[in-house]
Amino acid sequence: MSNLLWNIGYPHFLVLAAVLFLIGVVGVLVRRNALIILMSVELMLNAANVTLLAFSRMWGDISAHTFALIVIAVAAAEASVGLAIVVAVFRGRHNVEVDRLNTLRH
Amino acid sequence: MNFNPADLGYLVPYLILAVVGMVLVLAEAFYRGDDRSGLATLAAAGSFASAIASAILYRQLGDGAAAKVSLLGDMLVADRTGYVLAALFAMTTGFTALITPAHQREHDWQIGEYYGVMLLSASGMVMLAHAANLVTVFLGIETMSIGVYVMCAMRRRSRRGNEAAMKYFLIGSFATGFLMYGMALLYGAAGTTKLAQMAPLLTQTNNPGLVVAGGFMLVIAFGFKVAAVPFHMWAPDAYEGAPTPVTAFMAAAVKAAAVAAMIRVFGTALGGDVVPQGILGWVSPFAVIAALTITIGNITAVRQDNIKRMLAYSSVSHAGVLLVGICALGLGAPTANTSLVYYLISYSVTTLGAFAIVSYVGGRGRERLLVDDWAGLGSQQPAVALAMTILLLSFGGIPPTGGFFGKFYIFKAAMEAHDGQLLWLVVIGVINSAISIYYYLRIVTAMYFREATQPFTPTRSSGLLFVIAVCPLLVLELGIMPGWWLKLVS
Amino acid sequence: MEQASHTFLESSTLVWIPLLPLIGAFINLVFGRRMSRSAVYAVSIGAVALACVVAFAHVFGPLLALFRAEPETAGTGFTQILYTWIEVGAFKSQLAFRLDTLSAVMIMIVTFVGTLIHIYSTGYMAHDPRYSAFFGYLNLFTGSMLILVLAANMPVMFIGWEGVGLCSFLLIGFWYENEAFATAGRKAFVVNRIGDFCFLLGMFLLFWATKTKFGASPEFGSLDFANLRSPAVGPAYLEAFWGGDRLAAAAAIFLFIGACGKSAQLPLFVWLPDAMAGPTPVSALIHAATMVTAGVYMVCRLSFLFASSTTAMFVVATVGLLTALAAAFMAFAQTDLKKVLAYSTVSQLGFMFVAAGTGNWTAAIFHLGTHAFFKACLFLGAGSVMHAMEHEGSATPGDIMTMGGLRKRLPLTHITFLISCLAIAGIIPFAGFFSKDEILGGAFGVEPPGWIAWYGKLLWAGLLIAALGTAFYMWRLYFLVFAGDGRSEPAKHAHESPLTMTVPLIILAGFATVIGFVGLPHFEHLHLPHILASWLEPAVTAKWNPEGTAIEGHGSDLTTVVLMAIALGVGASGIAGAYLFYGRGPSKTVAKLVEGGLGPIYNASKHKLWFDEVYDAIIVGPFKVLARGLFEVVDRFVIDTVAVNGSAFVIGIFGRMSRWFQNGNVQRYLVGVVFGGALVFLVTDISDCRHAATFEYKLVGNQLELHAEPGEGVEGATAKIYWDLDGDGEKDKDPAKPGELLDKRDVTVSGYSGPVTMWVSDPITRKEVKVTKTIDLNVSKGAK
Amino acid sequence: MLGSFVLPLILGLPVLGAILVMCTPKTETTLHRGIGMAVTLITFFVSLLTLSYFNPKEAGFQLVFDVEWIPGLGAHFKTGVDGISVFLVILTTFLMPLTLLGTGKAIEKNVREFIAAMLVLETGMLGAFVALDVFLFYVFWEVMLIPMYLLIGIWGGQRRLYASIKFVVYTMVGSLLMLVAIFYLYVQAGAALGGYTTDLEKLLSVSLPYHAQVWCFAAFALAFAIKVPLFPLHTWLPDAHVEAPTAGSVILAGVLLKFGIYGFLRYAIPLFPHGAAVWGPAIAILAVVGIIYGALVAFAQDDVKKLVAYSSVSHLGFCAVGIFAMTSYGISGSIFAMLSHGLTTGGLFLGIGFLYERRHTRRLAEYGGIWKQMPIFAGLYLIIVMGSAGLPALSGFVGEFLTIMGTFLSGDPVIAGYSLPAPRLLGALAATGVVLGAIYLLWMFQKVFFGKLDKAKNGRLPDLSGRELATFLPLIVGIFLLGLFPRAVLAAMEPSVQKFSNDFKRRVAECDGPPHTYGSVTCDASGKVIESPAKPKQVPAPGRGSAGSGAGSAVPPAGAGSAAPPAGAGSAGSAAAGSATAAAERAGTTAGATGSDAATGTRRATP
Repeated sequence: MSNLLWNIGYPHFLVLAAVLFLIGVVGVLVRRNALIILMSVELMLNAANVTLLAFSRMWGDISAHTFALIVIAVAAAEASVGLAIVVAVFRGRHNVEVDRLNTLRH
Repeated sequence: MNFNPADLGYLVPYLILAVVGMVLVLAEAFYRGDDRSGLATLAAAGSFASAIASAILYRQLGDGAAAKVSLLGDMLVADRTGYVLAALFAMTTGFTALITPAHQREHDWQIGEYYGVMLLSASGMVMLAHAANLVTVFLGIETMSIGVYVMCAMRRRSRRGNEAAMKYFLIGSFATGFLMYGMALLYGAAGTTKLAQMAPLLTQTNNPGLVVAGGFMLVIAFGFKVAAVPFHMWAPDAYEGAPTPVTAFMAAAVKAAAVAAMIRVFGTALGGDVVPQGILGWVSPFAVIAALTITIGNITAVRQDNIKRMLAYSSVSHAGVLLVGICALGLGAPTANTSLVYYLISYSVTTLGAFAIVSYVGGRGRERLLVDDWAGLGSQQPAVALAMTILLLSFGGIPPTGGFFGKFYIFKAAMEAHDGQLLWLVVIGVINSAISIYYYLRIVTAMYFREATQPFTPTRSSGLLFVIAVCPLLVLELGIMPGWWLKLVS
Repeated sequence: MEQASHTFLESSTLVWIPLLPLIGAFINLVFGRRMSRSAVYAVSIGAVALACVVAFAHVFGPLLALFRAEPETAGTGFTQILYTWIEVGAFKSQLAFRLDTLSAVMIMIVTFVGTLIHIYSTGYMAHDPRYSAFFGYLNLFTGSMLILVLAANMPVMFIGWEGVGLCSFLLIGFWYENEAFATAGRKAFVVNRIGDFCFLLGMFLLFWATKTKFGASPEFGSLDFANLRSPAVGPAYLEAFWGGDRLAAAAAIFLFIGACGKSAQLPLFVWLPDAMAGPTPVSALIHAATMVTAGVYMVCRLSFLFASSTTAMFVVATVGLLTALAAAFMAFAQTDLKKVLAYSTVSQLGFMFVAAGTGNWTAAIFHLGTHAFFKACLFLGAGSVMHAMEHEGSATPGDIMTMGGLRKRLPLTHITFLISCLAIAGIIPFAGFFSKDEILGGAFGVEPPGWIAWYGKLLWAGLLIAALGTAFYMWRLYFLVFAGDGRSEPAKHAHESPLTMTVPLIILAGFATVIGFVGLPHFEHLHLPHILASWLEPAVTAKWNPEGTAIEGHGSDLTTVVLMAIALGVGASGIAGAYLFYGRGPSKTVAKLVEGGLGPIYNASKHKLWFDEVYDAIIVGPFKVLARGLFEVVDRFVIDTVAVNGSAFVIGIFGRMSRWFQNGNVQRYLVGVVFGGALVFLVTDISDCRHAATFEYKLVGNQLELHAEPGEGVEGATAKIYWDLDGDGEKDKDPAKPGELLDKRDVTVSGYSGPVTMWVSDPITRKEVKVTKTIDLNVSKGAK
Repeated sequence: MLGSFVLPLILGLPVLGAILVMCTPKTETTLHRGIGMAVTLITFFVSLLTLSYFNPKEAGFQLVFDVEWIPGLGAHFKTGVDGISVFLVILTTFLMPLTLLGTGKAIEKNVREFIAAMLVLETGMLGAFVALDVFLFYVFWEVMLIPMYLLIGIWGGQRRLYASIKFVVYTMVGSLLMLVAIFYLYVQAGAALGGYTTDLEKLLSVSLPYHAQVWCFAAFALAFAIKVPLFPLHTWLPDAHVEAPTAGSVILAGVLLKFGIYGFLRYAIPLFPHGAAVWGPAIAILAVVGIIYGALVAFAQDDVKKLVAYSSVSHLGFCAVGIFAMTSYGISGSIFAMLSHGLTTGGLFLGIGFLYERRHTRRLAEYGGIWKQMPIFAGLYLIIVMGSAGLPALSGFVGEFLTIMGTFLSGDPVIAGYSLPAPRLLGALAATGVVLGAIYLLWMFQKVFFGKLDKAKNGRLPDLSGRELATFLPLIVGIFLLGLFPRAVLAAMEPSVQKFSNDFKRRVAECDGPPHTYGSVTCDASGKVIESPAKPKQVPAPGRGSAGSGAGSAVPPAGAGSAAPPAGAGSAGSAAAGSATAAAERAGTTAGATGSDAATGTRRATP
């Protein structure tokens, strides 16, 4: 038991990442506010980053670090675009509740 | 991985698109007035230039499918498939650039960045075509997608456009999460991100759970990108809400690029041609997804009255057919790769033409998106109606069109797949084409068999008419003389 | 075959006999509407008359000579082969005509009577605008009839067989504006078709039985009468077919049903009475003299076949008897002139079939001939009467109740009619006497093998009753029409018909008087010549079957005389009875009887035993209902509504369902994604994709059973599985298919231990997986 | 040789004509009609060349034209004719100009498109008849579909939308499953021949596994059965016929329906003989049902066109049953019946068209007494009706006679143990079609032409015009010629028909029954196989799972290892193939299944 708690190893990072990812997914699924959903998406991406880094450490392979950096950059770009869209939507209808966006259907 | 400047020579198509794209974005800043057709011309010129560059490089590559050059330390690879697809994406972009100005003019959303963004996202596609590493796959997909999100939202005043962009963006980024996590897991299992080296490592991995989970994630992620059931629901909304040229771009180019990425990832990294009989376990789920996609796509399309939505669902079902090809690839069918590329070509051409005609038929103030709005087109615009008929027949897979031969070739590949396991999939596929005939013919029926309620006021523009003229002819050529196209990649 | 080969005599002109009338028909039908009456008459009569001349020339020229020279050869006579009509595989049918003694009789009757009736028609149709069509049809009919009788094989006969059916359809419905007439024509054709259907089956049976019997390509082709008759084929008829009975029985009975259709026998006679809707000359020519006798002719033509099965003969005779009786009974209560004659025709045809059924071919043809004359005469007489009545404006020219006393008004018609009545009643010395008497005598004496001994006598008795009936109703007719005084204005002022009509009457009456002498009765002691019998002898068989006993129908002289006397007496008493009741117009007594107990019987006779009603109830009605029902239920409902539109509907349902998911809420999409994705992975069995090729083995005794597990559901089929079962590292050969490798899922080796190698190779992807396991029997006992 | 270019020529001419027509201005309707007539006539006369080059003594394909089309696929543009198809080609080219002539000015709107559609249709039909490459055939097969769909949909009647869609979807469902079978065959053949090809003659040399044949045949049969149409799949036909314009109906009945039968003859049966042997009886029974059913339902119609449409169901039933009788009479007969049906039914529809142009109704009740008004028409129509009803000396009779006879004699002589069940009974039932045909046809004739001329509108009908006469006469001449001199045609098709049935016989005999059927193996001490007697079949048919036990029970005791078990009635591999008697062949299906998992390689236990 104590072993498991105190000898921090790759499994811990992986589990953490998995938990983060799940939180992200659930967030996206249940929250109505577009901004929060955006944050949850970021959470998912970062979970991926953590996993990457953990594994890159495990394999002793540096390339994954660059991968993680690239992901962070891309995530930033994505977020900015996302915010822009949110703004545009807000202009149109003065709220960003995604479940109200249902004029396009069937 | 040391940097070798010579490699850039192989990436000219990519560079052209990227540079021209940036130039366009800058140019917009110095642009006065409403008319953006100048930018459109430049964009088209850039894309065609890139396509030509791909063609030239393709020739230099020397013959033999084996011809492969790995670039930038296995980040990218220059091979026949890559260049053919790169050329296809560039052409698609060019055509989209040609059909856009008219639409912008009629529905006044003349925005110059549009072209720049389009070319940049096209550069992402070209990157996917050449991708040889999980990193480049990810980068490519993101470059492409972000661009398309923007294009989707370009028509600021249209609420539907914004909503479409929002949905597309949310789901797309959600998918990105899965994609990234899946890649991470695969990396964990293989210890490398180089596609070419992953497969053997993955088969010998001592924790296959990672492989399966990673595969699962990737299947979902790519399922999103190609709009496969049950990950397809965003597609109809996004397609309907987005401006028609953007829809064309999404349906034709983006989907094709996603499939290109799948060819790379699943074909190379996850077995395909390396590991016999796709024992990495992603084929069976894909087979099921393919079956669902074809069927539900068609069945839903039957009940659509909005042509853009109908075409959206039909493109969903076509994604299913493409997935059949991917499964065949996974089960080591020799001709799967060729068939996929051919199908992409004919599918993109057909889709572009169809949406071009949709934006042609709808004039200022009235978009004419309902099937009933098309009644009597046959008598008032016989040429356009004929073109549309040819394209619809190609969609429905009736000879002598590219659509028919594409289906034929994909299904043939599926029959070759290990030990005819995909027979059931083929049966489902062809039964569905029978269903699809029904709703495609609904449009033909409306155009020819019914009388017009009021005269058409179509959107006239030389670029648009050019695309409308070229696509059907190309489709027929593809159908009657497919030999040349097949030789391209085989 | 041999027989056929050496008696094959060519004739190059036979074809003209049927061809001439056909040409006439062509001219009249195509150009007739632009030709004058006289031209049309000239063409049609000329065509038939010319055919008549050619026919007689053939008969009394070469055929007679041949007959004199070598009689038995005249049985196959002269043949003209025009060309091969149909030839597929073993089946070969030539368009060939044959003139032998039997067909000779027929063509003479057809052309001669035909000519007379054509002439008569010129008078009768003098006022009809569509004369050209009428004469065209008449010619067409004559031509088809001649094809029928001259045909050398059954398919060609079938051409004529159906051709005359078509003509009778056209001629009965000649006045098509009357819906009833048109329907009568259609009825005639359809009922005939039912017969033809059986005729076809009969043909097929015959071909089936005989196609292997004569050589590779028979000289005359399949189904040629000469070939069918050749001794080589005989045994085929005797082969057991149904319930041990002979194939001949099946074929003959089917063909006989065909004959029933054509010759209006039970149960297919119903069309003939309605056929009287046609113009009277048509009734005379087609529905009395020639066409209806085609059945009898066909039976005699195939005498060798019918004679091969006494069962078939039994059927023929019995049906004939029943028809004779029933028709005679139905004729009693008829009040329409032509209807009475129609039923008497049916009845007389019954006589002929009894003759044929008792192997008395000569008598059948004999009666056919005499009947042709006197019945044609009767019909034409009737026509003349009705013509007269109509001329005086009678609404119902055929109703005998409105006639009477016409003997003074129409003397010529009366005389001829009288003669014919005597003939049909069988009064010596008129034609009917001899022929009918011969039929009776033959029936009395005949004892075919396999018949009940007294059945011939029974037939005889039955026929006597029929004969009695015949005499009675014919003379009832005669008295009602000619005797007494006119019962209506038209009858009082009727005038004799023109010469064109009366002259044929006279000629026919003349023949009705004398023609009987061609067949004088057979006596052992004084030898009267029976010209017809000796003439026909080579054409018809005289044995019960190819190697059977001779057909013997003649009793002793005494019997013959007694029988004659009885027949005569019966005829006379019939006439007497008729006089008793109807001597002075319609009979009060009959009326009383009908009022009294005999009502039902009278009605039964009047409504021809309700045959039509019954058929309507059990066949026609149900047929219509069935047709309608099938269309509405099966086509409209089951197939279209349920199956076709149903599947479309189901697809629509699915469409609705997916629309429910697609409600625009992006998060519902995402939920759908997650759960959908999970579901996909649950339904797909991933492990299956992960298991590679291997094989199991287990031991039974020292049998090592190997079973391949190729993986990836290779159960499918194509993967090849090779084995190395002797440890030489080579793929073993398959002993079953020399040169090929042993390719099996399951193999059993007895007591082998060592390395076993399995290769799974996919012929399409050309990938091969090799699995090797080393098995030590001692260690791995029971291992799995 | 020169003749080989005739077929591509007659394929090309109509298309060129269509392009030419589309290039002319829209208003020049007379010009369009003229071009249409000219092109079809030229095509007809050119097609007559095929007859002159055709050698009736030769059984195989003639006038073969072969160029590589899609190298990647092994698809060729290969055309040729044999005795079976050559007359169908002539029939097509013969009917085309008559149809256009008969249509005359009945089509007012979009004449240009109409002519173009007809010409494309002609190319499609001819192509499907002469294609000797499965892929090419499928392409033409589908190409036929669209012009016909447009013909019905654009120039059709009231419910044309429903009818046209129904026509297309019905046909597509069938033909797509056929496509799957083509894939399967193509891939399997590619593996077997070591190279992909869609060349029919090459494919014919491949013998698929037993079950594969059964399924592939089923797939092909569905497509063709819908086209024929066989009994439960026929409901598209009446709708299509009723709604189609006269020209459409004539071509539909005259030519298109023939593709069902032709497909069976050219593709389904030769490619999958075992499938044919398995499904044949069922199809034949359906065909007989169709004969009777079609006739009955035709009698129930009050619409003339519908009546004739159902009569087609009945007549094509004769063709189908004739083929699956697998006797030379039946096969020749059904080909002949197709030709005759093309003429007679084409004529019937043309006549209805003439009436319709005058009265604009097809309801029987609206007519009556027409004979008085149009005697010439009535007379000629009667000839056609009689030809259709199978009056001897007219064309209809020969076909019906031979097909029924073929059915009647099915299995005598036994072809590869194939025979219809109760052939006599089936023959008799089929023959009832003769009676029923007379009933509904004469009923129709009476309703239209006989009776009083009591409808006022019918009082003023003009008789046939010269044009209409010119349309009818060739048909009637053809009906008479076929009826009087059928041998010319029959003799020319005889060799091909013989070849057809011989191939069927041979290939059914040579195939070794169901897959995984193994003889038992007996080896000597050195492990060499010395002999392979067949193994008696007492093993029930278990799935693959219980294979081991099945094999175990089948193994002889070890002592008798070398002693070969007695050879039993084996579908065991090639053992059975030699003796192809009816019994053995039928047994082959079941016994094969039982044998399917029995394999014994016995060898002496090494001490």
